Amino acid sequence: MQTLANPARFVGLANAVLPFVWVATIILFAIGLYGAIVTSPPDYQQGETVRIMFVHVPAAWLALMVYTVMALASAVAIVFRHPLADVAAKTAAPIGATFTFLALATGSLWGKPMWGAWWVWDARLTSMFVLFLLYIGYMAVWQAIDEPHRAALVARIVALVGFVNIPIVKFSVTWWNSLHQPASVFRIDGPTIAPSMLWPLLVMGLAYTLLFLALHLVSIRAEVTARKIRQMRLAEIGER
Amino acid sequence: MSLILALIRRDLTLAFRQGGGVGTALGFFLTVVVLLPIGLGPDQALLQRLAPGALWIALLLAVLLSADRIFQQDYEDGSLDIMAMGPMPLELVALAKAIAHWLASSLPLAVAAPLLGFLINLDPAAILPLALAMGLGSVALSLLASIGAAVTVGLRRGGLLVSLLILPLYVPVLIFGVSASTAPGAGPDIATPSLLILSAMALASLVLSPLAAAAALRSYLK
Amino acid sequence: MDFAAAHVSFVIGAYALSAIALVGLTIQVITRDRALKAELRRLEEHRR
Amino acid sequence: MVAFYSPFAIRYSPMQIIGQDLVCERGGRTVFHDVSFMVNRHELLQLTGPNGSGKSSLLRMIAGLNDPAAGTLNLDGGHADLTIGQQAHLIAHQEAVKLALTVAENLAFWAGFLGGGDVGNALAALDLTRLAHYPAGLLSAGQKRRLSLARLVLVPRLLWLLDEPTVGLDTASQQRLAGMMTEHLAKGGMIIAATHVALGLEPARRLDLGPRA
Repeated sequence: MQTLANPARFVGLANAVLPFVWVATIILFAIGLYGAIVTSPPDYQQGETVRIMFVHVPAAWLALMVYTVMALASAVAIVFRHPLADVAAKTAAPIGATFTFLALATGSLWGKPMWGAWWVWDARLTSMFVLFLLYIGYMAVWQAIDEPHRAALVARIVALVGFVNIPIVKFSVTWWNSLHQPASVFRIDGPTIAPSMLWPLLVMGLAYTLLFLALHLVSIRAEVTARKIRQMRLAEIGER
Repeated sequence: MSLILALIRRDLTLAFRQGGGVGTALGFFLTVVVLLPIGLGPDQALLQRLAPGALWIALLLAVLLSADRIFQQDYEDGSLDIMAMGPMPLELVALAKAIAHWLASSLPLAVAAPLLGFLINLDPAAILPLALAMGLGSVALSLLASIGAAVTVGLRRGGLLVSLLILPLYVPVLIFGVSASTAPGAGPDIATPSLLILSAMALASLVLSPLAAAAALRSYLK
Repeated sequence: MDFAAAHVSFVIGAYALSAIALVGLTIQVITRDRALKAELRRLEEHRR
Repeated sequence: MVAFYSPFAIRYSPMQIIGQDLVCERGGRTVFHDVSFMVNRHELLQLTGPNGSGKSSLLRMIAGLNDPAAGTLNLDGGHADLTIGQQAHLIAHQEAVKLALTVAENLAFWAGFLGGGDVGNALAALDLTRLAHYPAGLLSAGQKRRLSLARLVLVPRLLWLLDEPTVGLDTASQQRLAGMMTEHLAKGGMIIAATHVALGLEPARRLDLGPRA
């Protein structure tokens, strides 16, 4: 039977790991927020608004990382035909979409004091927006096809096609942005930030990642239960 | 090779005999181009600056609109099953149908677009670069549209989903398409490099789109 | 952090929005998991 | 392109299709399980079973359109480099007929696409010559069914997979179909037909997909 090959083993594993992941997430968030709000200094140029970086940058990292996880899971599903991989990709999408939305929202909140406009077609914000569309498109495929087996087959392709396009979009948007607008005034990336700002950023990044892991495990467990319920209902229809 | 031509020839006869295909796409394109000055106001200088971008967006939407015609009919009347059992792999069937769609609707639009440019005060010097860029870009547009068409072939109202899935993939084609259509002379020559990148994208989608489209079609044949 | 600095409302806004979104997502995921588990238990009792 | 020639050239070598404990799944539900069958040259296998028992799914599985969840399916003897689907015709409820093309154009396309065949002879075999230049859209259901069956004569293929072939056919056409099937079997071909109506010829084997004990 090609239903979920070994869900019980996975659910058991998830139940064992989850408490530790939740605790670690909460601790890391506490440390990260403390570092972000209290210890790190205001920026000589931007003042306090630089603190938005601690919620914007991790969200942007997660937005990309989660799509990569979805593409990897889809590739595993194609190669090893493992139905749990499809469930992993499907459940990761809404979480990734939330992180992308957060990256866009906090980016816009950061842009307003910086450039005086809520939305600036800065290269990173624009490619982040396209990534958001890719997430919505992927989730729409699952919505549009009611039968999970067929939806999984199609969703894998959509995830991989989207993944192949992320670098292309990134390249073309950056090039396009440099064409229409001189390099944007504000650039914070790479090791140029002071260490006192760097460690809270990394801690927040780790906290976001662990939060994703926890939410992802719980969502997969829920999806496994949902599939079992669906099969029991179908079996009842079959018997009648 | 002759099998691909047989399929393309049949699709072209079908498209022209039913007439609907080319007509609606052209009609849609014309409406979009006419709506622009109405919406943005008749200011000639503004329209001239927007003209290449606007024509590209109209082309892109028109191609997308006619995308679901690529596989829909063959899926519904069972021809796709027989083709999947034919001597030619499904990937080449997808490629042939995408090329047929390009010849039947994208190319005529790419040729008509620059000629309709005068409606929105397109700079005459930009007509040739625009035609060249659109000719190349329309290949990528049709091929990418074939992925969307394949992904939504079995769905009742897949039209909306096609645009949602395919528009992000159109972003690079639009960016380099528009920059390849700028008239020479103004500013540094960005037309030729963009044209090269555009043709690179067209070639890449020539190879990759049939793979994705065939995989999606197989999941619907199951 | 100096709460009287310029644009501090944007910083608070960004943190508040992030908190609402992440906590909201967590609650939604957990409640869905609990609800489905309960329904599965109900279905299993019903079948026995 | 694959060198494509009439499968009957290897007329006399032994040849059979064997299905072993096939399982078909659709939408999470098991349509059928542990189905085994064998068909030799000159043999007609008749599939029976209530609606939804998976007759069409089995035919599509043999045609290679959907792969079995479990079990094996292979053709001993045919062309090594061709799949079963490439050596078979599938005539299903959907007629694969383009309404905007004429009858002759429809067949000409399939001849070109599936690898050669004489359109005139196929039209004559199904008494469609008179309608050759009519657009398929004007045909009645029965005539469209005959146009779809004309593919069997148009491109010679070893295995015929027929899903309720007699639906919509008048008695004259049913006899003509029976004649075509008998001739195909005589020439060393194989047929798997899903039907409840007597086909006018005695099936060598039967397989019932209905609920078993």
